[in-house]
Amino acid sequence: MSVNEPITSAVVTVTVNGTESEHEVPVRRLLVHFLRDDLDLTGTHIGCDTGSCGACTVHLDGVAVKSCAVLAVQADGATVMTVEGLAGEELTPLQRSFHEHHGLQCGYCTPGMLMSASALLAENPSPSEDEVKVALQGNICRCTGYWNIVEAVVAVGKGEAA
Amino acid sequence: MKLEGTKEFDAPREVVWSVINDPEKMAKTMPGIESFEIADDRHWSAKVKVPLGLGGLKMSISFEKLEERPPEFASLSAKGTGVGALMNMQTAFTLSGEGEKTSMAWEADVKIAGPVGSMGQRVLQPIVNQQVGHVLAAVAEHVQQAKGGGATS
Amino acid sequence: MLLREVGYARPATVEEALSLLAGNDGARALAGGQTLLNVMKQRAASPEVLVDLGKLAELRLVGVQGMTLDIGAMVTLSALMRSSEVEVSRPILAEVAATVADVQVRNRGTLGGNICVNDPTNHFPPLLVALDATMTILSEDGERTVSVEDFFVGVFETAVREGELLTRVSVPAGGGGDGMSGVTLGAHGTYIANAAASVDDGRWRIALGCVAAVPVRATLVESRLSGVDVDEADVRAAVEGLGETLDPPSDVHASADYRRSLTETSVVRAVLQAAERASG
Amino acid sequence: MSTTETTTATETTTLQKGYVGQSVPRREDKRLVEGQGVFFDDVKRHGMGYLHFVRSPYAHARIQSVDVSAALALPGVYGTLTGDEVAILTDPFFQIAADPGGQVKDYALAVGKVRYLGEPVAAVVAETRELARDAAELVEVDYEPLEVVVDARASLEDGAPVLHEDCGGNLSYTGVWEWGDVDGAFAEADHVVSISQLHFDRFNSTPLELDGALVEWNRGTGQWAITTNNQFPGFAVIMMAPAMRVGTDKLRMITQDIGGGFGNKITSHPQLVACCLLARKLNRPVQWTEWRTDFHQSMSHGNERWFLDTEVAVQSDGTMTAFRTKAIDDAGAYLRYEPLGGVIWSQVAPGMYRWRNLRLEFTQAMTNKAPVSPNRGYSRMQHLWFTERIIDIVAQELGFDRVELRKRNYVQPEDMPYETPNGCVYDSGDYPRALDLALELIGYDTVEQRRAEAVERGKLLGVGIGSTLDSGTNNFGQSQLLNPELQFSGNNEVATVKLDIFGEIVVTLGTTPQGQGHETTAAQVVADILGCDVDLVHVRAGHDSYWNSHAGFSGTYASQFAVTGLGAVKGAADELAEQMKTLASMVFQCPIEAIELADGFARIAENHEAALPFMALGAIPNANNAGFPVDPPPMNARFVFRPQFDVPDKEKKFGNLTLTYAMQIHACVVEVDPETGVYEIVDYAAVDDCGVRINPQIVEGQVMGATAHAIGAAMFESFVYDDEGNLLTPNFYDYHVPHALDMPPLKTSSVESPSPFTPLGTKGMGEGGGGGIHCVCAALQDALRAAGGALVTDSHNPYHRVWDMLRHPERSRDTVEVVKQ
Repeated sequence: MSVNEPITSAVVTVTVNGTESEHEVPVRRLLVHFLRDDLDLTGTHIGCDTGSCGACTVHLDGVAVKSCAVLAVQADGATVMTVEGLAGEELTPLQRSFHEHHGLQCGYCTPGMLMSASALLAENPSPSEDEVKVALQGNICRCTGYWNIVEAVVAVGKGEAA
Repeated sequence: MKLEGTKEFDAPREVVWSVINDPEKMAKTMPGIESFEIADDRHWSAKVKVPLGLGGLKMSISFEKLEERPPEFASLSAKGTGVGALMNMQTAFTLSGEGEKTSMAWEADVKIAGPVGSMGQRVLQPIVNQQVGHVLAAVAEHVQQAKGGGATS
Repeated sequence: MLLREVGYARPATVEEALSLLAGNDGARALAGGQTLLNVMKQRAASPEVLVDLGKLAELRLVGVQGMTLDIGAMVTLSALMRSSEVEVSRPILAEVAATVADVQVRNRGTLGGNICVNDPTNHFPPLLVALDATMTILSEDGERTVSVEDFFVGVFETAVREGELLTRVSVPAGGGGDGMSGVTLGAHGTYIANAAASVDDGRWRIALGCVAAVPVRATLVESRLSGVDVDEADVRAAVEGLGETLDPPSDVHASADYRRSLTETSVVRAVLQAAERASG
Repeated sequence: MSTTETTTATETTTLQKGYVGQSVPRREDKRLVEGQGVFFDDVKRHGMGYLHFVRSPYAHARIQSVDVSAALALPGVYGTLTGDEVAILTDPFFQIAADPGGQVKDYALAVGKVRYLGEPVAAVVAETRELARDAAELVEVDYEPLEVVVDARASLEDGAPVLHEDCGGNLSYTGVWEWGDVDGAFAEADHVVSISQLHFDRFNSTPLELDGALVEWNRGTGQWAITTNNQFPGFAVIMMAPAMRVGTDKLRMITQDIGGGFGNKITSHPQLVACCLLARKLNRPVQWTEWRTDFHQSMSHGNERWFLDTEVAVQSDGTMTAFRTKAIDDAGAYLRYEPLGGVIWSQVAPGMYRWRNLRLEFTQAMTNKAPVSPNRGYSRMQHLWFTERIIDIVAQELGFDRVELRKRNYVQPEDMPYETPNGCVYDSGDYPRALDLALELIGYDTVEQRRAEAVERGKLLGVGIGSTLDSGTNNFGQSQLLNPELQFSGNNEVATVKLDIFGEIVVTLGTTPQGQGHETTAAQVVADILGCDVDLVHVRAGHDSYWNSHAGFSGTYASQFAVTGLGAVKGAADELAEQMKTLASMVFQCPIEAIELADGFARIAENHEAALPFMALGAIPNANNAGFPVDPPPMNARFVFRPQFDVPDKEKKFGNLTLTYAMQIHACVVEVDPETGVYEIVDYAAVDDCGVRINPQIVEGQVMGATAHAIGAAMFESFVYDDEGNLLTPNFYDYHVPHALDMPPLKTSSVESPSPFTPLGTKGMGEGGGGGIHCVCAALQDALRAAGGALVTDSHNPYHRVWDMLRHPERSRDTVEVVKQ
């Protein structure tokens, strides 16, 4: 839907993790704040203020983006998936693989890592180690040194996750 | 951040001197000047909105003339405050030259803190260089006008 | 985080966008937002109105017209990497796009945004100078084209004036050989120094990033290399003294001297890469 | 790639074979991979207001006035707090330092002066986060800028600008630490090598989650509930309560998940006090979230340290007999945990080496930079880097083989337990063996061949070794070596284990884990003791000081959970096991010795038919206790683990300062591009020995994390200030942390030398990164040997510094001299 005159507040319709809802938001509100504070989907995290760390990564219309570098109003009419939307009854193979390979410690970067990795796996189901590193380059982890995370994602591609 | 350079003018020293020591003329050389107030011949202030391309940075700047030895040397200090932003500048000009040619050696020590600073040095220094360039170009224009030439070359 | 209050509009057509840009003081086009929104998060700059170009599909087209590759300003870096037209006609664009930041930034960030921001460390300004690109700028008064030489004005500033919109970047399709080299802060990180080089039929265009507010042409090196069948020794000889002609900034990552030296090395490597591709 | 070998245990523990020692997958993970963790910023309360700090843009200035009227006038603003109010409502924080540092007046907000850029000057609370920041921009502060000092060496000179006038200068602490016969050793030395200046850089571990809190004031009870990610709540309340003139019980510290800490989340007490004051003033919940640029500018930098005029006494055979040096430590603007860094280094005074004669003059200075706080490897990292630097510089200058020199001087396995010249006791370990393993992993025997191949490609190849002693479980009595008046000593941690009404085993910890997997390892220990499935053990997530498992040293810091935390868990579980057996013996009317706990039952060992399920045991005292002639045991055990320590000798600065000494040896291979100074780590190995490993996967994860921090600190991460006190690396634009593509291939291995001093043979671990920083330095120095032979004198070596070393090797070479050849 187009907006022909400048506005400072907008009603956005957005489908998050399969549920459509409508919200009035100030234009200046970042998507990440909207998800965390307005929708109470606090699995999406914030680790920087420069668009560098990727903890806020979500899928916007199926594409991995940093929700701190998108305005909530820009998601109007879009489909958003957050980490809360990954698992159904059971954890996904990717989530299980992070668990089995000790791909997380404090777990703060994990939601962003999972969203970046799941976007990769959707396009490339059996990525190489280098492809995984490229896909995760926008996600900072300060606990693991990345080795186990990369291993966890590669293992999913090899069908090694239980 | 220390900057220095030399600017050549096709004008007599007195003309250049008259421009760089006229608060009103100097004010007009400032990028994004919005308003201007002269307190006395040593103190004046200005409100500017420094054009940064992605949106302006508003600042109030107060100037103080520190020293002058007409028609060859002047130094002044400028202190700017914006929303959480700070700019301090000490600058000095030395004029030399004969007849219709004047050479202005200038130096400036610029300190900036606040949100622009947190964008990182990679953008900060080029921005300062660029703004200084704008000022010098505007000075040249005023010198031409003062000389009676009107337009710049 | 936590932007200042700002106005927002999302035009459905380019015409609407132009009228919004012309009709609102302090309006700024919002492309991918991967720099602009971050600048706004720091509150370092605050546009009054954001004109979101997100719905303008016509700015997302890539096409080859005769000997020209046209890339819409809103083509994302990810789209650039995947474009078959780019792969066939000027693959360096995709190659360089792949080294910008990270997947998420490339998914949103656009070619137009990258050059309109003109952060001195950005990848595309020097590359497009080397590729001799032409920019198409639209306003309510009509369309104009600007050569890449005239496009870059300063940090965050280009020839695109208030009320105008960059719509398209055009580069010659084909070309002889292109190269880009530099030193970054970590893999795919911010450039500390870089150079892009392009050769076609013995004529060189070499541009340097990170040394000034706008990309700098290394014209002396270009002329020294002109028409020469280059080997490494020639290139090193041609680059000799380049650093002294530059006045690069000094910062936490590199002193001016170091940056001069890195720039010379980057030129050597970019030129050799371009030459190898031109011959291969 | 990963291997393990076990050295002969001096004394092993008597746990039954079970979960301990196995890589049980972590039970924390499920909620975290589903985005269901609860970090402080995820907690919301009705009507809460958001706090935003007004921060100083000056590094040093007098505050002339603070005007909040425009902020208060903004609709949606709930209220403000200024330094003047804080000075009335609170007392300055208690100072650990004796005079002169003891005279520092530190408050929740700047009072009278600001001393570093980013210092909170006022706080605003508003209806939304955005509005709070808008209002903060409207607070007008009038500053009178003062001269700035950012270099610790300069700050100690006469005429330097003084940060805290009450201290009479910028000195916070100075003391001479000397053991053995230093002068005698130098007189008898065959060689003396002098190194005029070494520098350990300023950085920190930049946890991904920033600081923050949700603070609720209960007007009726006068208590605050503080949901926060502070990682050492025991310390925080000791700081906060006296300043706020309340008892510690008024401050309820709560946390569930913490997004990384690494020591950097120990000193948030000033901000927490500001939140408490505003929550009370406004009578509403106050939420504070720190952002990345705030954190970099104002919180928890690691200690920067200079080592000046170092001299090393060496015998012809390579035996090192003595060193002396002057350390100048930069604490930044306030002493939030300092000057403890002034003693912590001495836990590892001789490093891994048999130096018997040491003299170190430790001087700590205050500068106009962000206050320091503990950072993974706190204060030992700096000192161990220094000892390792000595080894490689001496080796290069005197022509010794680096490996041989290390092995000759290492404390040997047969020396263990080894008492250092200052009375610390290294509990166990086999350093030479660990070094061999590390060298094997990086293919040390093929290095010369690889070096030649690299030269063909135009690269300079170098190999480096670094080691870390990760001293864990502090004896807080060491603080008295800095300030004899302090009333801290020993250490403790608490755990409770209970059997609930339906037989649930519930474990409560006093710790505040930030990813170390306490819920998992505690469950492993308890399940083994109670003889049940690990999944039957519920370990409460997080920390709550209102749970009855909290003591003065509770928290997660300083490599101690495996000893104090699990020691408390084991103690409580043993006690509960005893209670369960007692109860079973009462029911079966048999001697307690006849009862065993196995397969989830308390049963008679000789007759498995006579078995009580845990559910029955839990129900008896809780809900079914009629008819017992004596009280059934409560099925609830609280245990305070207390390591055996004495207060150290304050005169001689002598005594045991930590209980355990885990060890890591790192080795790496770098390739340097001589044209640009750009280098790459092409091979890397880390060998760890932390005694008995409860959960090898978790231990290895800690080794990996410490390695990543080391690589970041060695290559990229630095807090750089200009002369005006502006931080030039205030966020991830210029403070580059390693990303996935920056990481080299890593090989790990381990040695297991159980600690004879701990209940489980474990040692605290996780702070081994110092070895990594050094191995990169050493590898660079090795690579540069063929290009002028520059010596690496800084811990942080970004590309530009390597380029400078390539162009001007004499600059570092001139700082080193062999005085006595």
